[in-house]
Amino acid sequence: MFRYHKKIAVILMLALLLGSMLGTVGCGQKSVQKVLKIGVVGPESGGGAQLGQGQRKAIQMAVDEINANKGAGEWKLEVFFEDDEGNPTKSASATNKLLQQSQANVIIGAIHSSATLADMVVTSRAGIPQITAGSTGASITEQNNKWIFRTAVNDEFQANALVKYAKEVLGIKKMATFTAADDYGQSGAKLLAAAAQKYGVELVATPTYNNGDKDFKPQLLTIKEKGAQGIFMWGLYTEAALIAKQAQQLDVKAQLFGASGMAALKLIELGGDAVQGLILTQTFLPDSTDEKVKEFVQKYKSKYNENPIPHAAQAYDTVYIIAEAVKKANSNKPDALRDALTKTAGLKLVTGEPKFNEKGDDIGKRLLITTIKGDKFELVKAVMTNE
Amino acid sequence: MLVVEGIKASYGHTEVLHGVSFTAEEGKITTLIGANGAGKTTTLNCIAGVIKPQEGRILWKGQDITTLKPSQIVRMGISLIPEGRHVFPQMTVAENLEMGAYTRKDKEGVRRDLEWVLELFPVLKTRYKQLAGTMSGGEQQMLAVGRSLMANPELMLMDEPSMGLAPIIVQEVFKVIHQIKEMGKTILLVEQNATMALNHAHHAYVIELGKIVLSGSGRELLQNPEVEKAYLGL
Amino acid sequence: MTEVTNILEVRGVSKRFGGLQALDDITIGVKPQTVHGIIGPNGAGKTTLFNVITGLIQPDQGGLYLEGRRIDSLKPYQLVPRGVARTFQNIRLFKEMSVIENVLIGQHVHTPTPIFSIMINGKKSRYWEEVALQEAMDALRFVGLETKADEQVKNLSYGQQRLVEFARALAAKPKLILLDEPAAGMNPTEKANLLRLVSLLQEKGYTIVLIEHDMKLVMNICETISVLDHGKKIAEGRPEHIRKHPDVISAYLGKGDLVHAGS
Amino acid sequence: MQYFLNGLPIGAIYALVALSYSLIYAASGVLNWSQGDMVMLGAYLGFTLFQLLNLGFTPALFISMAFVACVGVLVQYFILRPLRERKAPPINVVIATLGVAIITRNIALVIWGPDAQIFSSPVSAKPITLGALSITPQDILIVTVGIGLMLVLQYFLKKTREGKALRAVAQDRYGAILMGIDTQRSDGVAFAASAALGAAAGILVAPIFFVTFNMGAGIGLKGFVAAVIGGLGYIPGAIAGGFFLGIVEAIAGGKISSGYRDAITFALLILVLWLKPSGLFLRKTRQKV
Amino acid sequence: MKGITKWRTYGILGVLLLLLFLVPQVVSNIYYLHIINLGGIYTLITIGLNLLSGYTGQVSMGQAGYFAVGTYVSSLLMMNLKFPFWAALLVAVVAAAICGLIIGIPAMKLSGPYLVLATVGFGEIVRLVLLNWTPVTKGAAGLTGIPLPEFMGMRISSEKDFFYLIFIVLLLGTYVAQRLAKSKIGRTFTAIREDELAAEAMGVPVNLYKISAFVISAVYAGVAGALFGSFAGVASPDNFTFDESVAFLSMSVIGGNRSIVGAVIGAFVLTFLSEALRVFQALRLVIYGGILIFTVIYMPKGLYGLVEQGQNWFSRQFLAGKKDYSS
Repeated sequence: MFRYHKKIAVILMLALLLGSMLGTVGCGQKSVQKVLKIGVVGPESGGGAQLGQGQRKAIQMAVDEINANKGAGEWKLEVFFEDDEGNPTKSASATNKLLQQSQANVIIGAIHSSATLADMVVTSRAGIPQITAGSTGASITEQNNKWIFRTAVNDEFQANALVKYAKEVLGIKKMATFTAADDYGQSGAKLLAAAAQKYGVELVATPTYNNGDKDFKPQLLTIKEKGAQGIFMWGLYTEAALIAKQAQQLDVKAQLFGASGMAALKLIELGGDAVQGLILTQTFLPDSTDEKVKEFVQKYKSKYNENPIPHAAQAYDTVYIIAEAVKKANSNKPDALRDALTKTAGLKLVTGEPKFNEKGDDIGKRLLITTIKGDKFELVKAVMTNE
Repeated sequence: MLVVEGIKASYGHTEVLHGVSFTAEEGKITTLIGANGAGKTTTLNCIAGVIKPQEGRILWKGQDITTLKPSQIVRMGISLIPEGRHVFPQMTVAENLEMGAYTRKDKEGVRRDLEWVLELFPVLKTRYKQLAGTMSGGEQQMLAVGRSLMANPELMLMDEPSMGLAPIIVQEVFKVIHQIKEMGKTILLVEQNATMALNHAHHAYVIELGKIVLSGSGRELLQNPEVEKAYLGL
Repeated sequence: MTEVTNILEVRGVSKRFGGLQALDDITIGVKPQTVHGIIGPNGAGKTTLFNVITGLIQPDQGGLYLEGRRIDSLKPYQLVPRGVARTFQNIRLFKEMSVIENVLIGQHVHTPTPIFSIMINGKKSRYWEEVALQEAMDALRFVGLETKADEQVKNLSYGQQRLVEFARALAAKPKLILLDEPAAGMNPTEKANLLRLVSLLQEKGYTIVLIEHDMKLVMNICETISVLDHGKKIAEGRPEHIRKHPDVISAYLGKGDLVHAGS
Repeated sequence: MQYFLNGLPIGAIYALVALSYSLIYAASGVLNWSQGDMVMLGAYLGFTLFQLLNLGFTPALFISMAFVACVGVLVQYFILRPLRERKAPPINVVIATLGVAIITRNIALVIWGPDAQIFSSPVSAKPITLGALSITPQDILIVTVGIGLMLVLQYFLKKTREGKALRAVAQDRYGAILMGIDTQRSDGVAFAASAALGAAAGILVAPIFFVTFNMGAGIGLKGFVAAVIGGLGYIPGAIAGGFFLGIVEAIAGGKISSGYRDAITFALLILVLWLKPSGLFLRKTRQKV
Repeated sequence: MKGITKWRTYGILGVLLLLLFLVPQVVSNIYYLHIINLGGIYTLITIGLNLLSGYTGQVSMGQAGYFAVGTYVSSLLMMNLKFPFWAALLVAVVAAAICGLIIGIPAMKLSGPYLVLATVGFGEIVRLVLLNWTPVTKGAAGLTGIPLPEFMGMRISSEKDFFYLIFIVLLLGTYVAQRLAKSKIGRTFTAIREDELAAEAMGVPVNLYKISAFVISAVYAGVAGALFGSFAGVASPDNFTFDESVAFLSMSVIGGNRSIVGAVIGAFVLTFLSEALRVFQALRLVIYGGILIFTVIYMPKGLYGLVEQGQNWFSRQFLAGKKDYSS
C-alpha cells in the first residue's frame, strides 16, 4: 500500500513537471496570420483576487470584441493570462513565462504595485512594452523606464481635486487622512498631505491601517478626538466600507472622502447606509449617461451577470489602446508598438480620451467627483486630468 | 479463566516477549513477578489490547480476545489498573470514577457500584469533589483501583499497585486486593514487591527477560530459594 | 589508618517534588576506584539522586563535592569535563543516529570544534575527527560492539543498547561513571559480560556508582552499598552486611509485617 | 475604557478561535493550521444560508456549525489519523494542516468567487451611547453568542459523556484507552467541536468584517496567538487569551501606532513566551482542558 | 577505501560542476533559467532551514524574516551608500545573523508550537517594520532599481550571468552545509534533536548549539536575500510574507529535512511544481495543497527518502553489501 502510493506520487509529480513544460514549449511558435499576443498578469487568487479576476473578464471581453469587429485591422489579438497571487516574485516568474512561453508582444499588468515593479524589471530587460491598468503607486512611472505605460488614474490629480472640492465647496478646515499601509495608500497619504498644504487645510491626524485589518475603531477614535471635519480614505473598498460602518458606530460626524481605489458598487453594498454621502473621485460610473460607459456596462453585465469594477473599465480601455497601437504600427515589434503607444490619441473610450505623457502616465482620463446616494454613485462634478 | 498462549511482542525492532504462556484461574489471585524490563507490563498491555502480540493468543472464558480493541476488551469485563496509576489529574474523584464506568449503560448498576466503591475506599468519599491530581500517591492508587472497579470487571489486571507507596499504604493496598478477590473477581497481579505478592497469591509465575522461568503456588515460590536468590542475590 | 579522600561527597542532600520528599538528607561518600552500589525499591529516590549528582536537578538543600570541590551549581554539560558521566535507567540514546555517532557525542568535550576548518574540510578538522573516531572506537571496542559501529542504535537489542550507552559514557573519559540499572533487560551472558567490564574499569582506576535491581550482580561487584527507601538512606556498608540488615530485607522484599520505625 | 469596550467583540471572536485551537491541541496534540479556514468556511456557509437562502440567523448558525464540524471530522479521519498511525513527526502534521488550509481557501475562491460578501447583521449596528461610551447591539450580540457558546462548550466538556471522555483523553491518553474510551472517536469529536466553534466565530464575525476567501489566515493566526498567550490546551486560558488580545490590540492600535499594531502584538507574544513559556494564564501545575 | 571514497567524491563533484556549467548552454529559455535561478536562491534558504529544523529539531516558520533582512540590508547599502555587491552581501549576512541570535535566545527555552509561533511572530515583525518604516524602507512601495552585482569588473546582468553567480554561491553553500552536517557540529545538532537532556548530560552545551543553529540558518537566508535583491531588481514587503515562510518550510519537509540533499530536492521540486501547476489555473493551489498533504503522509522522510531507497537498492545490486564506513 505504502510503496504503491509512493510510486503514484512520484509518477504524478514527474508527469506534472514534464507535461506542463513540454506542453508549453510546443505552442506559440508559428505566426502565419498577423497575431498580436497580449500577456496579462494579475492576482486571480490571493488578496487582490477581485481585481485580478475583474481585469481578466474585461480584457477577455475586449479581445473578443476587437477580434470580431476587426478592431485592430488585420491583426488578430491573442491573450494569455497568468495569476501572480499578488506576490512580486511569482509575478516576475509569470511575466517571464508570458514572454518566453507565450511569446507575448505586450504585457498588461500587474495590479499590486510591488508586482508591477517586479514585472518591469523583466519587461525592460526583455524590451517589451508593459501597460498597467491597475497600479497607481507613484514610483512606477518614476523609474525612467521607457517601456512602462499606465492607464490607471493619476493619484496626484485625484488628491488635489478632492481636497480642493472639500475646501472650496464644503468649507472644510481640518482634515485627517486614513490610508492603507500599502504603496497605494502611502502614496495617497503623501499626495493628500501635499494637497492639504496647497489649499490651506489643516491636517490633524494621519493614521494608517494594514490591508486585511478588520478593526479600525482605535484610529477612528483618534481622528474623532482631533476634531477632523473630513476623513480622506485611500485604500480598497472592503476596508473603506468597514471604516465607514465603524465611524457610524462610533458616531464620528466627519465627512468621508475616498479615491478611485474604492470606487465599486460593492462599496455601497457592503457599506450600506454608513457610506451614504461619501464623496469620492473615480474614472468610471457604471450608470453614467455617457454612451461609451452605458454600452460597456451593458455588455459586461450581459456577459458576466455582474457590474464591472473600475479596474475592469480601465483594463478594457487598455486593450483598445493596444489594438489601436498595433493597427497604427502595423507591427508587433516591441519598438514599433512602444512608439505607437506613446502617440496614442483621438480615442474616445470608457474612461476618457487616453494620451500618455513622457513618463507613461495617461493624462487623458476623465475624473468624476461623485457622491453616494441610495444604491448609486451620483455625479457631482466632472474634470479632465489634463486640464 | 484467562489463558495466555505463547505470546510474542516487540517494541520497534526489539522483541520483549519471547513466547509467554500462563493461566489465571477465576476467583483467584495470580501473580507475575520479575525484575524491571522483564516484560510484565508488556504482558498486561497485550491482554488489555493496547499492544497487539505478533504471535500467540489470549483467551478469556474460552473466547479469543487477541485481536480485540481495548474498548471491546473492557466491555468483556477485563480492566487494567496501570503502573503509575494514570488517573485523570484535572478531573475530580467523582469524574474519575465516572470515567471508570464509561462503557456501562446500566445506570442502576453503576450507582450501586459507586456506593460500594466509596464504602471500600472511605478516603475517596471524603475527597469526592477534589481534583485527582492534588491527591497523594496512595490516594491516587486507591482511586485507580476504585475507577477500575467501576467498570464492574470480572478480571482485574494490576500493574505494580505498591510502587512508590509507603509500606503502611502498601499493606492497605493488599488488604483491598484481598477484599476484591473476596467479591469473586479474578485478579492478575504484577509486582516487584515479591514477598508481598507471593504471600497473597494463589498461583505465581516468575518472568525473566520475556519468558516464564518458574511457576507454582505462592507459598511454594516463597519458600523457593531460587526466588530469593533472584531477588537478593543470596 | 589513612583516610582516603572520597572522590564524590553527597552531603545532606534533600529534594522535594510537590508533596513528595524524593530525597531526605542523603549523605553518601564514594571512595575512589571502587564500585559503589545504590539499591532500594522502586520510587526510593535512586534516580533522583543520580539526577542531582549530574546536575539535571538542583537540590533543595545540601552540597555535592567532586574531589573536594563543590559542584552543585554546575550545569550537566559543565560536569562532564570535570569527569562525571552517566547512563540512564530507560536508555536515552540518540535513536536516529548510528552506534559510533552516539559514542562520538560522549566524546564531545575532549576534542575541539574548529568551525572554520570544518566548513572547508580542513586538515585540523579531519585530524580531530580522526582522533575522536579512534577514541570512540576504543570505547566501542571495550564494550565489544566495534562491529556494530555503523548500525542504527534502534536496530540493536536492548542489552546492546545498554552497552552503547555505557560506551558513550566511557568516551567522555570520566573519573566517575554513574550507571543507572545497567543490567536491566540483559540476558545472563550479557550480564556476565557487563560484570567483567565493570571490574576491568575498576582495575583501570575508574570509580563506578551503579543503581541496580539485580541483587546477584550488585552483591558480586560492589565494595560498598547504600540502600535508599522513601528518599532516606536506611543502610550502608559492605554487601554481606547489607544482606543481613533487617531494614533492608523489609524494605526490599516488602515484608509488610515488618513495618519499621521511621517510615 | 472605550478602547476596552471596542476590544470586547473582537476579543470574543479571538477567544472562540483560540478555543478551537486549544481543544484540538489538548485532545490530540495537533497544531491545526487550518483552523482559520474553518472560520472562513463557517462564514461563507452562514452567508449562503442566511443571505441567499433567507434562513433565519439561528438556523443558519447551527446548520453551518454542523456542516463545518463534518469537514473537521473528515480532515481528522483522512489526514490526521493516517499521520498519527504512521507516527509522523509534528512538522509533517504542521505541513499537512497548512495544506488543508490552502485547499479550503482555494476551493472557497472557486465556489464563492473573489468578491467580499456582505452579511447584513440580524440586529442593528447603530450605537447605543452610555455617557462617553458607545457600543452597538451587534457587538452585544457577538459577545453574548460568543460567551453563550463558551458556556455550551463548558457544559459539553463537564457534563456530557462524550465531553468527559474528551477531557480524559486530553489528560491521560493511556488511562483513557484503559477505560474503554475509543480515542479515534474522541479525536473526531475534538475536531468536530473545534471546527464548529470556528464556524460560529466566522458567522459572528461576518457582519462586521465581510466574508472573503482569505479571511481565515489573519483571524486564524490571531486565534493561535490568543491560544498560546492563554496557554495552549488550557480552555479558560484560551478564553482569557482571546479577550486579552482583543483589548491589547484595541489599545495598541489606538494609543501607540496603528501600522505597528500587529508588530506590537507579536513582540508582546515573544516576550510572554520568553518569560513564561507556557502562557500567561496557565498555572504552574499542568492544566489541560 | 578512504582514498577511493575521496576520489569518488571529487569525481562526482567535478561531474556536477561540469553539468551545472552546461545548464545555461542547454537551457536557453529565459523563463526556465529564471525559475532555476529562483530555485537556487530558495535552496540556500532551505539548506539553512534544514540545519535548523531538520537537524536540530527547531521548527521555524519565520525564515522569510531573515530573507527580508538580507535583501533589504544589502540593497539599501548598495543603493544609498554605494557599497559594492560583495561588501553589501557581507554586511547583510551579519545583520541576518544578528537577527538569528536575537530570536535564538528566547527560542532556546521554547519547543513545539510555542517555538513555531515565536518564529512566525519574528517574521511578521520584520515584514511590518519594512512596511511601516517608510523613510528607510520606502514602505509598501518597496525598493526599486537595486543595482546589479559587479564582480571583478564583470557586470552580472542576464539570467545566464545570475545562473553562474547563484550556482557558485549555492555550490559553496551546499558544500559548507554538507561539511557542517557530516561533522561534529551536525552530529551534535542531531543529538540535541534526538534527546536534549542526554546530549546535555554528555557535555554538550545545548543552548549554545541551539542558538548557533538559528544563526547558521539566518546566515543562509541572509545570503539568499542579498542575491535575491539584485536578482529581482526590486523588493517589497510582499516578497516576505508568512506564506513565503510556509513555502520554505514545505520545501524543507517535502524534500526531506534531515539531509542537505533533501533541501536541494525540495526547493527545486516545489519551485518548479508551483510553476508547472499553472496549467491547472484556478485549481492549481488546490492541487498544490493536495500534493503537500499526500507527501507528508505517505513519504514521511520526504523525497530524499526515495533517493535513499534508490541508493540502497543500487548498493544491494552492485556493491553486494559492501558499506562505506567513513562517514
